Amino acid sequence: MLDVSHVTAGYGRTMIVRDVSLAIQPGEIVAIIGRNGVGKTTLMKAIIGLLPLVQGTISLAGAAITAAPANDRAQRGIGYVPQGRGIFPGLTVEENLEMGTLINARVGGERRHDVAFQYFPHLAERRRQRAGTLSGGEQAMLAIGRVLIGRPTLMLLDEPSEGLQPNLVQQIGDDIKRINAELGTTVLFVEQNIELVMNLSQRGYVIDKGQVSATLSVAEVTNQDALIRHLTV
Amino acid sequence: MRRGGWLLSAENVAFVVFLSFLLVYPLTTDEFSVLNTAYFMAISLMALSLALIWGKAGILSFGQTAFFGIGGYLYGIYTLNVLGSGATWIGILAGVVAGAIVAATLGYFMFYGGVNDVFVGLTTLALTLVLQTFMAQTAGSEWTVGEARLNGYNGMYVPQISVGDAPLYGKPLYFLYLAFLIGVYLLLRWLSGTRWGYGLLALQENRPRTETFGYNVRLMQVQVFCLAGAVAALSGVLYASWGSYIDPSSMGITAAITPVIYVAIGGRRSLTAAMISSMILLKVSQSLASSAPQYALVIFGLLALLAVLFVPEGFMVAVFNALDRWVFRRPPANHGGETNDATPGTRQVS
Amino acid sequence: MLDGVFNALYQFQVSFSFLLLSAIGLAVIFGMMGVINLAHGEFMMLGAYITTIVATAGVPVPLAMLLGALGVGLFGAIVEILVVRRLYGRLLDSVAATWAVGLILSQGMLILTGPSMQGISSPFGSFSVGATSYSWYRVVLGVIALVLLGSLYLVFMKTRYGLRARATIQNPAIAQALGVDTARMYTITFALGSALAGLAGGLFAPTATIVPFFGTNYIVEAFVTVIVGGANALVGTPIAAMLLGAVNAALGTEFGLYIGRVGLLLTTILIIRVLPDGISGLLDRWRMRPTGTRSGK
Amino acid sequence: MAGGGGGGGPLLVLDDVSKRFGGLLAVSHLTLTVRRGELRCLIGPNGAGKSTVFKLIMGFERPSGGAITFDGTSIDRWPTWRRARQGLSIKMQIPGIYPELSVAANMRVAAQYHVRGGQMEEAIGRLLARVGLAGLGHVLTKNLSHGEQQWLEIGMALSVNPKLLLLDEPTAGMGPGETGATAQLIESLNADGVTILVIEHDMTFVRQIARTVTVMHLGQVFAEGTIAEIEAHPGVTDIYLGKT
Repeated sequence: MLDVSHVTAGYGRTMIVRDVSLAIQPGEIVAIIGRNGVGKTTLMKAIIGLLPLVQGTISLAGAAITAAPANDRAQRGIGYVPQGRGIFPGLTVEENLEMGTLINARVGGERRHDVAFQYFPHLAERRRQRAGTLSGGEQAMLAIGRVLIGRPTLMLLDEPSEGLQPNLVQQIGDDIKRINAELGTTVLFVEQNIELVMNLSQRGYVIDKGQVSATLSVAEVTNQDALIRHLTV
Repeated sequence: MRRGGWLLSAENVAFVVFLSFLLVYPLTTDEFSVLNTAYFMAISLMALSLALIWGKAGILSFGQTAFFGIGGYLYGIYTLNVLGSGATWIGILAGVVAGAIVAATLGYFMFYGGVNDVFVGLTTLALTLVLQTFMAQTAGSEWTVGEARLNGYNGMYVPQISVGDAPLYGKPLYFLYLAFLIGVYLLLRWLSGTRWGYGLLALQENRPRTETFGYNVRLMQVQVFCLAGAVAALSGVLYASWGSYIDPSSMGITAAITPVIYVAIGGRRSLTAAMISSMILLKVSQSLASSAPQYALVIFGLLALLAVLFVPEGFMVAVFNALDRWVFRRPPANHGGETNDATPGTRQVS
Repeated sequence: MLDGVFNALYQFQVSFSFLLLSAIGLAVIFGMMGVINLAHGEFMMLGAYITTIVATAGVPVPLAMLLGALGVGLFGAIVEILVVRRLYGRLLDSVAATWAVGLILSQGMLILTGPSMQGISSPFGSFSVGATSYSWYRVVLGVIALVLLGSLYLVFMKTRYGLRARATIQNPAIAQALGVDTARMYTITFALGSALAGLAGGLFAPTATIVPFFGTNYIVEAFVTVIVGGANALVGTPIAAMLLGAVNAALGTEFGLYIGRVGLLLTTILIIRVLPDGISGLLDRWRMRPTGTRSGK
Repeated sequence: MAGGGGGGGPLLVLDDVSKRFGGLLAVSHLTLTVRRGELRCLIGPNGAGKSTVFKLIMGFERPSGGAITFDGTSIDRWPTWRRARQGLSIKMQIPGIYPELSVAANMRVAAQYHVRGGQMEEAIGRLLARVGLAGLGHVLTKNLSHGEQQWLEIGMALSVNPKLLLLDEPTAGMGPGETGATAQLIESLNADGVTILVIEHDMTFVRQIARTVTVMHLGQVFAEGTIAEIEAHPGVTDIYLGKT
């Protein structure tokens, strides 16, 4: 599905991510974990194409996308949910959803807001409201619902739990699992929230100081003690 | 910091050659050419003013022509009303102070209001154009200030600079203008090396950061805007007294754009490049003027466009840098007057 | 008495429509890209020339105006691709570069067509209220300004382009990551703003003499309206045009055109002291005021 | 005064300080005292409000409520530059250096209000040596490595002889060697009597340098104590794992 090979990327002369390789199979849910500031978000930006690579290659479903701009990668089927959600606060909920229609546009097909409402019925009640006035939990749902409109083949989620109450973290995790099971969407997510990692992931990568320091099996991503070693203070 | 040989740079050599030429030039040519060159020097002060505000402080101002006009008109109004020996000298001061006051006032409103970047350009351009339209409608006889008749587009008569009762002509006028030009140039170069000048370089790159080092950024912006306004006003004073005449077109859109074009072509970060290139371009422009003035402006516009797109540091500064590298064997010197070096490509991030 | 009221309303309406039409193209480009197109006045001039030449050749005037808008729009797209695109992130340089473009345009037009050109006459004639005679065309201009504003509103609020444009304004990186070709959005927007400038030039052509410096008559109005209005072309620009239109009409009627302009400038300078981001900055702050709901991060 | 325990009187006091951005309460009724001579780490998960606290102290943002006192004076109404002249200094999260100026020019810009002209060159040389950049004065800053840029910025922040030095993620993007060197530098500065408040994520680094740790969560002080106390605090582990 997604093949990230020896990727180095960063800002200016600062290389935040160094020589990272990942391989994600179709239908998987894979976690990228690590402490604050180790380069997880930078890696996500490099995969969606908001940050040019210094070295390495990326391919999606067998096609090289290393040099493709972000809009092209989105149209090829990647649905990116950035850190901090990246909703458009001045647009209404419905307009935010509409912005998801270009995702996977290469494939085309019908794009209906119902998909988002199906998984997040709460959004339907707010469809005419400005997105900036939503609560944190609603914004998280909107950001995921928005990419769902385009039926992405691969979802990139950057800290979906950020700023959410524990019960909502549980809820979002269950929703993502349902999306994966019912729509077949491959999921790659960055997370520090141990509950969500354990709830959601089928395997994982640990990033430390910009590099993959460990790969985690199913057993390890559901083992709290193993995770704590990688995540805590 | 390197000490030895810091004076020997392409920029300084160019300045010395330029100055030597201007000192010798009047001895080799006729009265007309001497006066003509004095005119170029008056206008080149505008380029210095713009290099200061745009190049050193990163504020793109289109208002320098407004201050130019204010200087010229105020000088005229003062000297027409106050006669007697020494009047023209106080008139020069009056013009310069008027330009400085208007600039400081506008600067206060802009910079303390938090207006920056493009909006400064827009606001200053609006000031220029409004002043022009205002002066344009002063043709009627009710628009007189004492003895001075503003006279709209017919232009206002402006007395020449006089010593005693005798107006300055020829070489004395030339050397007076040269003294003004070089004096202002040296003053601005000296200021660029002071604490204040360094602060300007810093705030041009990053205003909030510069404040954290104790610089009162807004005040400095008002100060530099005021100083640049004063220099532009001096340029206007010298221009008006040179031709005994000023009219609103000196504040028009073409008048506003030409110094920007000269400075963009020469190099805005270097006072030397701005001054020398504006003298050269004025000369070129005048040579073309008799045959086809509009061609000169089209060519200059294209040159400026090419400079902005492909040689953003300016053509003359690019030449300075090349000379520094290949002839004087030193790093280019246009970063804060300090020497620096762009060589250590070998170090890597660990 | 009634005559006076009508006269004041008429003057206000004329000021408003000239301010709005002059500024709207500039405002669209500034709002979307943060770029000030200093060739705006020359783009208006180009629109006026195309309109005049085409209309003189026998094409109906309204169609000639549309062709003018179209031509300038195309020209704007070329300028965006060749010049403006290369200067993203170098705001002051883009200002200087567009000014150079303007200089080349006006001087080039002087070389091509000479110092002036036979204009087209103002359509529709005039009418009288009391002893004063008024131009129908200027009333029509007011209607056109409002229709244009309404159309722009529809374009930005109801079309896919409009939605993507608003999203790009708010967060270009996220818009791009959702599949929007932001570079093309900028080209389209610059072309749209240029076309609006060209249309304004065409609309003003019957009311003015056609000279290469045609645009300079309107850029003060355009600039002050954009400064006061701020980055939101749909809301800030019309409100600014109303406010400044009132000032201009009041002072202009009483003291003449020039004092009216000075009044515009002084009003603008006073407003920026209080509202550096213009009226739309104020509206944004008001819209984002604390509502009491605590959202997560 | 010798580094370490932080036995001095209060230098910086934040009293019931809040900051609201639209609907978001980034800092919520925060009370925090930094004593003279202290070296304190401010930690907490993303979005806890740490960087906002620095912005409030430095005057980039005005608090929505509460009061900030520095060196016995209320500084709430002071612009940033005045706070800087009073002895507050910051190394920001996003590099706050001037890439187009040489290293020496950067130092000079920073130091000008605090070092006399005649002593400038000597002072710049001394400070550059202190942060490990001796001999690089003539280099154009954008050509420095990332770690060197961070050290330069620490040097710039130091050149103003600060009473309180604020460091926002001084080791971000550094490798292990550079991180260790940075920790040593910060410790030695504190030993020389500079009061330091540092935001940091790298816990190895925090363990190495911190005498006192303040944990922020949801815009408030969640816990405070020695590094051992913090590591033993069950709630702290929970907030890092997203449990509360």
